[in-house]
This record gives sequence, structure tokens and C-alpha cells, in this order.
Amino acid sequence: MVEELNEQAQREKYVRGFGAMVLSRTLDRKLITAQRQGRVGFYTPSTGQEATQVGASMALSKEDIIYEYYRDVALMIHRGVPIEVMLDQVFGNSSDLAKGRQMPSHFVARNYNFMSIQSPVATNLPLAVGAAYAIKYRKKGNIVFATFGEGSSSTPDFHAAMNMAAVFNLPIVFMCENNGWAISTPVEKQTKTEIWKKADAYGMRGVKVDGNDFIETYKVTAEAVEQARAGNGPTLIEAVSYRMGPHSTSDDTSKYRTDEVQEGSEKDPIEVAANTLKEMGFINDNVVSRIKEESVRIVEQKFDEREKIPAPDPETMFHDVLAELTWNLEEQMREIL
Amino acid sequence: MVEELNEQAQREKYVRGFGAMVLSRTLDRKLITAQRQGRVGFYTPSTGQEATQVGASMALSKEDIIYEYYRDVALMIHRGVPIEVMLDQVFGNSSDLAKGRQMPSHFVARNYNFMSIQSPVATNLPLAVGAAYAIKYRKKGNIVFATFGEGSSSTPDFHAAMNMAAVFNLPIVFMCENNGWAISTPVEKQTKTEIWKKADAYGMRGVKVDGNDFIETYKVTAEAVEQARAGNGPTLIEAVSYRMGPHSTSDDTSKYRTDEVQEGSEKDPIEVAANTLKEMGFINDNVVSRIKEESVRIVEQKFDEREKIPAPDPETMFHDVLAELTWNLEEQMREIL
Amino acid sequence: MSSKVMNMVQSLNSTMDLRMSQDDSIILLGEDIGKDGGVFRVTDGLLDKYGEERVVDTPLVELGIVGMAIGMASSGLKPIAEIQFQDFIYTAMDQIINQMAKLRYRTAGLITAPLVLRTPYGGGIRGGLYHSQSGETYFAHTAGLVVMTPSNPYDAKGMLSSAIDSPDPVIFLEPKKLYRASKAEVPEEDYKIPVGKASLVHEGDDVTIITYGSMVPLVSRAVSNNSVSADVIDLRTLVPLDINAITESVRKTGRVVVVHEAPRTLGMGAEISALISERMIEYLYAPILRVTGPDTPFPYRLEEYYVPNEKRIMAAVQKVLEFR
Amino acid sequence: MSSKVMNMVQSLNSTMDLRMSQDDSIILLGEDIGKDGGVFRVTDGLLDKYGEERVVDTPLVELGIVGMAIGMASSGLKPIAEIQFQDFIYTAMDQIINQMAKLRYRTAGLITAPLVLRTPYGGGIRGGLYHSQSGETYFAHTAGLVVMTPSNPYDAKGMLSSAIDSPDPVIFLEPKKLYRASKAEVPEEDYKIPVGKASLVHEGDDVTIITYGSMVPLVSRAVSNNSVSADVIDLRTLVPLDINAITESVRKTGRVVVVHEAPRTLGMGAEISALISERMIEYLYAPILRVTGPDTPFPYRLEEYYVPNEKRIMAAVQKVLEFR
Ligand SMILES: Cc1ncc(C[n+]2csc(CCOP(=O)(O)OP(=O)(O)O)c2C)c(N)n1
Ligand SMILES: Cc1ncc(C[n+]2csc(CCOP(=O)(O)OP(=O)(O)O)c2C)c(N)n1
Ligand SMILES: [Mg+2]
Ligand SMILES: [Mg+2]
Repeated sequence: MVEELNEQAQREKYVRGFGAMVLSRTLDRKLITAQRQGRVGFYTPSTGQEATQVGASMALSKEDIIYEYYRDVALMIHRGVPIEVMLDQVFGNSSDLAKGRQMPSHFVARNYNFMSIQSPVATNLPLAVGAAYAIKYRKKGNIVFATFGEGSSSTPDFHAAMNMAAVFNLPIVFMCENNGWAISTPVEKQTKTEIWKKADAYGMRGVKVDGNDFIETYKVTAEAVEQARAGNGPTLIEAVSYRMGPHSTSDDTSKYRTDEVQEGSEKDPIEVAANTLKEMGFINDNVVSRIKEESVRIVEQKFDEREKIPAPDPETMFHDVLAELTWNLEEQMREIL
Repeated sequence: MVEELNEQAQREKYVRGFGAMVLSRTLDRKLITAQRQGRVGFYTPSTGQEATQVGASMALSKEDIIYEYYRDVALMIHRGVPIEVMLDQVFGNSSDLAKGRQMPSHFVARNYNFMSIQSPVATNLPLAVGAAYAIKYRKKGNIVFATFGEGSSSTPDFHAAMNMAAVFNLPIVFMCENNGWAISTPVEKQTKTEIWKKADAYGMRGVKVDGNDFIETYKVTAEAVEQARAGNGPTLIEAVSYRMGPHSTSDDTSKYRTDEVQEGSEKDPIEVAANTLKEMGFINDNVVSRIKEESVRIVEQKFDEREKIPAPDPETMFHDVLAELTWNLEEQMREIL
Repeated sequence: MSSKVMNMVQSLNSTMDLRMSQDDSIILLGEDIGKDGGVFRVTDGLLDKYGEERVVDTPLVELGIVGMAIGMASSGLKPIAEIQFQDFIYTAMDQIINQMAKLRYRTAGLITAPLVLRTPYGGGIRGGLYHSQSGETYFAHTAGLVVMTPSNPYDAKGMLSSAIDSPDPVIFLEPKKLYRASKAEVPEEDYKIPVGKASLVHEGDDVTIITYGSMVPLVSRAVSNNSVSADVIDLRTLVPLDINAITESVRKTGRVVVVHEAPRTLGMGAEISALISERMIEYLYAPILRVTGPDTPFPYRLEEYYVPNEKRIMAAVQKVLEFR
Repeated sequence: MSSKVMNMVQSLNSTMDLRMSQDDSIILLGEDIGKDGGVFRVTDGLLDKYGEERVVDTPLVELGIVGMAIGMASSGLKPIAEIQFQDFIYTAMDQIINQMAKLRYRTAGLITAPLVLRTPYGGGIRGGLYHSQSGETYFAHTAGLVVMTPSNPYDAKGMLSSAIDSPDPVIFLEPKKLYRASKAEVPEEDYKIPVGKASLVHEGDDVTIITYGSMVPLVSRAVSNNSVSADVIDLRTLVPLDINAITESVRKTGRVVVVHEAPRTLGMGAEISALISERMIEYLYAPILRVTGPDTPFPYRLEEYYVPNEKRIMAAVQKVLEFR
């Protein structure tokens, strides 16, 4: 159940959510352009999934632990991760929390309980289950929230995680962000059922929601979170949206699809959200323009600022393999540097 | 649908099935005893699952391809694999088709389309899917039949195989032999649903059958086989029985269970089958005794005969790694022998 | 006999095209290999030519891809499966180690799995930890697999064609750094570079440099730029190794450097070094040195420090040349 | 300080018992580790003492066990996970290579996975292809893992206790052949054998024999039975290697034999040989020989031909001793 809010608090909550969507979209646009200009190496946009991610984030508390995937830009932004942190990761510069070790879009932000991103899809899910086990064992009261794409439902790790979460009745919410595509593979070639129905196979509650509607997504997630917090076990949420952009900056969608959804069209979740909030009287066109302009200003400014930060010291390449630097790495460091 | 048979043909079919069950049970008893005597290294009995396996086998044709698991002794016997072939495998002697390379219970019998057994559970299933793809591609008309235990439904390979078989709409029947236990782990700790319901998660037909009833199992399997042959896709059958024996000769069931089913009790599938066939007037106590005595005679005789066969030539250890013996193996052979 | 100038992607693509046109038992399977033509475009255009039954887009599950390919191969088809990045192959590792590599052995040859498992490996695209790995050790250590890696467009065709004909399962590692980096004349008709045959890409007397895949052009350049009188051996097949090519050269030069991108500890350099020192230590004038990636995961921003370069290669070569 | 005579199973069991009694963050998980006490009984009795929340029978899915253990460890618990047989660990290989080994590196230490992954390995029970494998190479080649294997009940306790305290993920390989083969006095209180320290189990001047795990008693016996003046080094930790112990002995003897059960190609012997020949070739009087399992899968009936034995060890020792 969603928390009871007075109108003022609700307005603030929803408008803040909208702001995060716009900021995320603005960052996507900037980074895609920057990649084309050779200023950024790679990027996987969240474009089209902002409502899903922000809606989900609205239902979570600061203490909840997030095992996210590479496309969760709007989720991170809404949760308060500073744009600087994200840009430093994208540049892999010396201010990056992970010392420039990972490809762009592989964020970590431990202070915000983002547990870091790996590339092999869905392999975060068993880890998320382990974290949920720890919460239950320590009776902590927070929950784990774990995301993945619909293509990733075919993986071994999805199956393992769902089954174990159900068997151990853990405080975890799984959210499948179904954007219709796994690179070039449409969901129909991925599996012959809807994703939310797979929950049945594990004796877990499954629910589908329109991921383009951030308020609905918020409500559905809140319900699942409440269930988990109350010790009543996991839920699988399928949030249906559409991957409006390319899979990544390396991808050419013209090879495989013609049903593109255009930015600004009525299927764009940000347009949907803007219209809803206008109808509720929470925002008007002026506010929307201001939010968009402000986002551009922030992103441009931070981008220029973070781009200037130099690469990490080459020595850092040898650190953090094990807790201590071993003799072989010391020798290899001397050999290479 | 099961084939239409006149009474005589039906009697023959059913009594032959019963005979295979008894022979399989007799072999189990002998090998468990022989293992205790140190005459055999290891064994996984089929005891309790004979009706499941024979029922299924009755629905299959010679041309069908079997991706079986280590407990399918009765299935192999019913399909006509000579006891010699099985004993040679168990002894790992020089007559063994696989040159004594595998542990007991890891049979192969290509002539009977048994595609050989690996230990990592359920990892036969993706291979079975590939074989089914080949059949469909070549429009051959036969089908693939693949078996596994209920514990194995938790594995990555189960998930992959089920999903792919459904997506490609392949001529394959999966049979889960649910004997209640995965070594010491009861099915309730394995998963929170019934196994046959997992079929839904893949858009596949799922069906449950009393695996202690060989005629029911035959009918349900025949239906699934017909569906597969007709190009209407895969089925998951859950055949419920009980693992009456230990997991293997290394297992001590007293550590973890007290609900043992005794041989000869009314839950013993061989008793169930005997009673059914008696009611149908197909057999009487005399016939049962004769079948049992004959089984003991065959097993004893073959056992003594095959036990005498010597171990494989040590040189054979180096063969069949690749198609040709490589220089390093030639050298290692000289070094070791 | 006509030929065309091609890069490695085109060479691999045309090889599959040619072989598929002659043999309908060849089936391709993998993620995004159909309309998309694979994320590196190695299967581009083949869906249109051969249809969905022969160019199969699979669900996202590598162990399913490998497992299905094994089953297909045992049933008489000739699958060529693609793993999108070698980094993701570990999700299928049990299928590779316990099924693909052991099927022939455990059935004494009654059932086999002659398939080709293609996958791009190594650095070169700033892929960081999970799009840059060189995992050849995992395969080369596993008895029952053939392991090959081409270093140029010409070899790529002849080697892939041999891999397709191999009675054994082949792990075919494609250096993604070289996919488009170099072009060469590639004959249009079929030809073979046999499994297990190395190639001497540079001849000399003073030192033997043993390498393969992505490092071959780099080593060749280093040797030429610095006028080193070196034998440069491109192994091409990692299993079974061409021990004769190694022996012959090392007995001549007595000095050895091995170069690869994979991490040092238990990289191929370890095996090559051990083979040499157990068989011909009396011919050696110097330690056997290894120029390799360090024993760390593959970093994103500092990629150029990770991958061996000319300077590091020459430092090792100088060291063995000067050793007394 | 009291002690008890124990075999390795008892020693490992009592170590977990002791540490669990002191630290409620230690959680055991694996298949059949509860009532059954594990198929080798290493966790026997712990369920009764510590309950289902701390001795967790899992569903049959190794990647789930490893993945869960990583998540638990990142959340402040100290999991000790069991893989029933090392042969089945490959189904979890991606979790091991891409998560367990790389979590610290990819987060620059913000998130870590200090867990212990225990698993029985090697021959000795006539387990054939899939219950006998020695896969240490796969782990030792993977940067980011500590790899340990004890060779006796005393070491088993001190090493497992150190593994539990390690800030790094540890692959703890238990030689199943030795589970019940030997007994030793094992102190009842906690003690540590530090990660990365080899042990010199036999001292001599003429040859250095480097080995670990299941082969240690065999090598010791061979050396004693044949009165060879040998240093026998039990590595104990495979990563990080105790290079000083190796260096010191090899400089003294100039003759080296490495013994392990794993297949030869890219077995630990390859790395040890390479390290020696690149660092101290000038001290060597003879080739570095490897006595190992052959490059085949592990056969059932012919197990005794597969596993190194005294005769093979002595043949290699003679060869290096007589080499000039
Ligand atoms: C195990 C694994 N196999 C393949 C890939 C390559 N890959 C990266 S993203 C992707 C598609 C994922 O699709 P989906 O799960 O729907 O997420 P989306 O990108 O659509 O958000 C693939 C195949 C990978 N990262 N991991
Ligand atoms: C991947 C894998 N993990 C663990 C094992 C060890 N093991 C052998 S059989 C078994 C239980 C299998 O139970 P189930 O699937 O129900 O089959 P059953 O033995 O009951 O017929 C286990 C855990 C294995 N063989 N493979
Ligand atoms: Mg998607
Ligand atoms: Mg079972």
C-alpha cells in the first residue's frame, strides 16, 4: 500500500519523480551525443523506462538494498545519486568511485545502497537473494529490490534466484523491466509466456503493471515492498514499457525493428507523466519547461566539469584484486609501469 | 492417445511391462547386495520408480531418442537393453561399451537410442532439446524423451531446456520422475510449487500422473508423445512415485527420513502393477512367481558371467579424448604404462 | 582462382556462407545472430540467405546454446554456435567442460559432439572487465576440446573451414581487436589450414617469440621495427599444440619469449614454458620470459596499460638476448 | 592446551563448529549439509547445534549457492558454502569468475565477498569422470580468488580458520582421498595457518619436489621409502603462491619435480615450472619435470593408472637426479 500523503506532500513527491525522469532523459541525450562525438566510450540509455524506474524508486526507502542493472539510470537519479557520481563512472576518471575500472553504465554507489553492476545479465539476482537472506537473518526490516530486463528471464540466474527467494520466503522484490527487446531479440522470441506469470512456477506472487505509468508502478511496487517487509515473501513485478533508444551506443536498431517509439510521442513515458501531473494540477507547461531547462543546465555544466578530470593513476590498475597487493602483482606493476 | 490393441496384444504388452519391472527390481537387489560385498563399486537403484519408467517406455517407439538419467534402469530394460550391457557398464569391464570409463549407473546404449548419462543433473536436457531440433529440421517423425528427478528442476539446465523447447516448439517430452527426494532434500525444500505447474512458465503443457500406476503413466506419456509427433510441441510430465531405496549405495537414509516405503507394501509399484494385472485377469500368482524366479535366474547367471570379464586394457584410458591420439597423450601413455 | 580483399569479419562471414551453401547440415545459433547479424556482424546477411531454421536467434541463455549445439551435433547436424562475448561463456562452462569435452570419452566414441563454438575475445574495444577477457586457459586445460584462434583474415577462413570439418568440438576464439583491423587477400573457394599447425610468420636466428591471435600483428611489427632476428611463431591452434614447430625453433635460437594478452598466472605461456624446459632445457641460453596481461581483471580506462605493447615485448626480447 | 586425534573430516567439522560457536555471522549453505551432514559428513551434527537458519539446505543449484553466498558476504555475513563435488562447480563458474572474483576490483573495494567455498576434489573414491576432478587451474588462473588445499587434519583446521578470516573469497579444495585416510593430533582451540605460506614437509639437498593436497602423503612416502634427500614443499595455498619457499629450495637443489593429480596441460605444474625457469634458470641442473594426471578425463575402472603413484614419482626424481 502506498503511504498516505496530504496533497502538498503528494505533489512534492510526484513532481520530484517527474524531475528525476526528465534529468535522466537529459543525461541520456547528452551521453548519446557525446558518445557520437567521441567524448564518451559507451552508454546504455534508460530512455523509455524512466516511469518504471522512478515509480519503483518512489516505493523504496533509503535503507533498502538495490541490485540494479545497467539501464537503471532514472532509478539511480531518483534515489539521489549525484550526477557527478554517474558521470565520473562514465568517464572512468580518477574521481570515479570504482577507479575507472568498469565500462560506462556499470555504476556503483554504496552510499545509496546500489550494489554495483556486472555485465553478465541477471547474475545480480542470486546475490540479491543472499542479501535478502542476510536481512531476514538479522531481522533488519529493510528489503532488497532487484531489477533485470525481460530477455534476462531466460537466464540460469533468474531461475535460481526466483526459486531460492521463494523457498526461503525472503524480503525481496524482483522487477522485470520489460522493454520489449533484448538487443535485437523481441520478447516473443525469448519466451512463450508473459514474464509475470513465471512467478507461479516458483510459488511466488506475480503481477504486471503498465511501466509507462509511474503512479501505477509506484503503487504496485509499494504493495510488493510492504508484503516483503511484513515477512510475507517475494514478488515478481513485470513492468511493461518500451526501449525507445538503441540497446546501447553500439547498437543499430534499423537492422531489426521498425516499430520505434519517438520521444515526445504519446507513448513516451515522460509525456504520459507530464499529462497526468497536469491533469492533477500539480504542474503546468511552464513548470515542465523550467524542469527541462534546469536539467539541461545541470547536465551540461557537470559534464564539462567531470570531463576534465584526468584518468586514474596507472598504479591503481593493480589494486583491489585481493585485499593486499601480492608479490606477483608488485612485480608486474614494476614491469608494466 | 494409446494405440488400440486387442486383448491378446494388450495382455502381452502389459505383462511384458510387468516383467521389465520385476527384472529391474531384481537387478537392483543384486547390485545393492553385491556392492555391500565389495563386488560392485557403486549403484543407484531404480527401486520404486519402475512403474513410471516402464509406463513411459511403453509409449515410445524404437526410433525415439532417449536422454535419460542415472536412475532409469527399468526404462532401459523395458526398451530391450540386454542385462549384459548394463552389467558390463556397472563392472566397467573390457566388454563395456564405454570401456569402463564411467562410474556404475552411467549407461550408454546407442543402438537403443540411449544417449548416455552424465552426472551433473539435468544437463542432459539442453542436449535433448538440440536433438529434438535436429529431428524437426530433418522432418524425421521421431521424438525425444528426456528424464530427470524433481530435485533437478532447480537447475539452470532445466530452465534453459524447457524454455528453448517451447520457443522452438520442438518434438520432445520431458518427464520429471518425482520420487520425493533429492538425496536428503525433500521436494518441499526444493521448490514451492508442484513440478508440472512449472510448465506454465514456459507456455508448455504440463501434466501430473501417478507414477506408481504404469498404465496411467503409459496413457499420459502416449498423449504427450502423440502431441510431439504431430508437431504440436513439448509436454512436461510429472510422474509422482517414491524413492524406496537409498539415493545410491553410498547413502544412509536413516540420517534424514523415517517415511520409508517397504518393498512388497501396497505402495510398492510392483505390487500395484501385479494387483492391477491380476484384476484384469492377465496374470495370477503363479505367473508372478515364475517371472520373479526367472528374473533371479537371469540376473544371477549374467552377473557371474560378466563379473569374470577383465578390466579394460590400460592403453584404452588414452583413447577417445579427441578423435586422434595427440602427441602429448602418446608421451603420457609411454610414461604411465 | 579468384580472391577478394577482406577483413576478418568478412572472411569469417564468407566462410560460413560458402560452407552453408554446400552443406545443409550446418546450422548457426546464438543471440542476435539473425536480423542483427551478430553484434560484430559476423553472421550478417546469412539469415536472409538461409532462413530462420538455419540461422537461429536463441533466447538469452548461453548454456542452452551450447547444450543445444551438442545435441544437434550428436544427431548429425553441424552446428556453429556463437557466444556474443567470450566473457559470458562461463555461464555455459559446465556444458563445455562436462558435456562438450567429455561426450566422446565417456561413450568411447559412440556419441560425439563435433560442433564449432565461435566467440570474440580479448581487448581492443574498451570493453572493461566483461567485454575483454581472454579465457583460453579454461578451454586449453580441459581435455577433449580443440582450441583455435586466427590472427588474420586469410587464416581465419582456412581455420574456420577446418574447424567445421573437425570430428572434435572446437572452441574458436576470434580476436575482436583484429576483426576490422587488417585486410588481406582471401581466396573465394574453400581451403583449409589444418588443425594443429602453427605458422612461422617471421624467421630469424636469435630468439623465438611464441604468440597467437590478437598479439601476432603486434609481435610482427615489434620484430620488424626493431630489426630483431627472431622466429615468430603464430600457434594458430592452442590444443593440440604444434610442439614440432616450437621445438625446431627453440633448438635453433635457445632463447624464448611468449606473448599473450591473457593474465600471466597459468596463461598459455606457463604451459609453453614448462614444455620447453622439460624437453629441451639443455638448448636454452636464457630464461623463458612471458609478456602477458597482468593478474588482474581487465580494466576499462587503463586498457592500454593492460594489453602487451611493443615496448614491453622489446624489453623482454632484449633481456633474453642479453642474458648470459 | 588439549588436543584430539582426528581425521580431516572431523578436523574440518570441529573447526566450523568452534568458529560458529563464537561468531553468529557464520552461515553454512549447500546441498544436503543439514540432516544428512553433507555427503562426506563434513557438516555432521551442525544443524542440530546451530539450527536451520545457520545450516541451510539449499535447492539443487550451485550457481544459486555461490551467488547467495556472495550476496550474504557483501551484507556482512560470513558464509561457508559447500559444493557437493568439485566436478559440479562449473555450473556456478560464471558466478565464481565474474562475480566472486571481480566484486572487489570492480567496486574498488567498496563491496567485497569474503566467503569460503569448500568442495571435495580429486580421486580416491572410484568416482570416474564426474566425481574425481581436480580443477584447481580454473580457480588459480582467475585473478581475485584465494585458492587453498590442505593435506592433513592439522593443516585443515588452521587453514580453514584462516580462510574464514580472510577478507578475500577463498576456494577451499578438500582432497577427498585424504578425508579419512590419515589421523593427526588436532588442538581443540583455534589456531591459524596463514594464507600464502607453504610448508616444508621433508628436508633434503638433492631435489625439490613441489606438491599439494592429496599428493603430499604420497610424495612424502616415496621420498622416505627411497631415502631421497629431497625438499618436499606442500604449497598449501595455491594463490597467492609462496614464491619464497620455492625459490629458497630450488636455489639449493637445482633440481625440481612438480607432482599433482590434475591433468598436465596448464596444471599448476606449468605455472610453477614457468616461474622457476623465468626467475632462476641459472640455478637449474636439470629439466623441471611434472608428474601429473594425463590429459584425459578421469576414468573409472583405470583410476590407479590415472593418479600419480610412487613409481612414477621416483622415475621423475631419478631422471632429474641423473641428468647432466
Ligand atoms: C549472460 C549474458 N549473455 C549475453 C549478454 C549480452 N547482452 C547484453 S544486454 C543483452 C540483452 C538484455 O536484454 P534484456 O534483459 O531484455 O535487458 P534490456 O537491455 O532490454 O534492458 C545481451 C544479450 C550479457 N550481457 N550477458
Ligand atoms: C549439478 C549437480 N549438483 C549436485 C549433484 C549431486 N547429486 C547427485 S544426485 C542429486 C539429487 C538429485 O535428485 P533428483 O533430481 O530428485 O533425482 P533422484 O536422485 O531423486 O532420482 C544430487 C544433489 C549432481 N549430480 N549434479
Ligand atoms: Mg529488454
Ligand atoms: Mg528425486
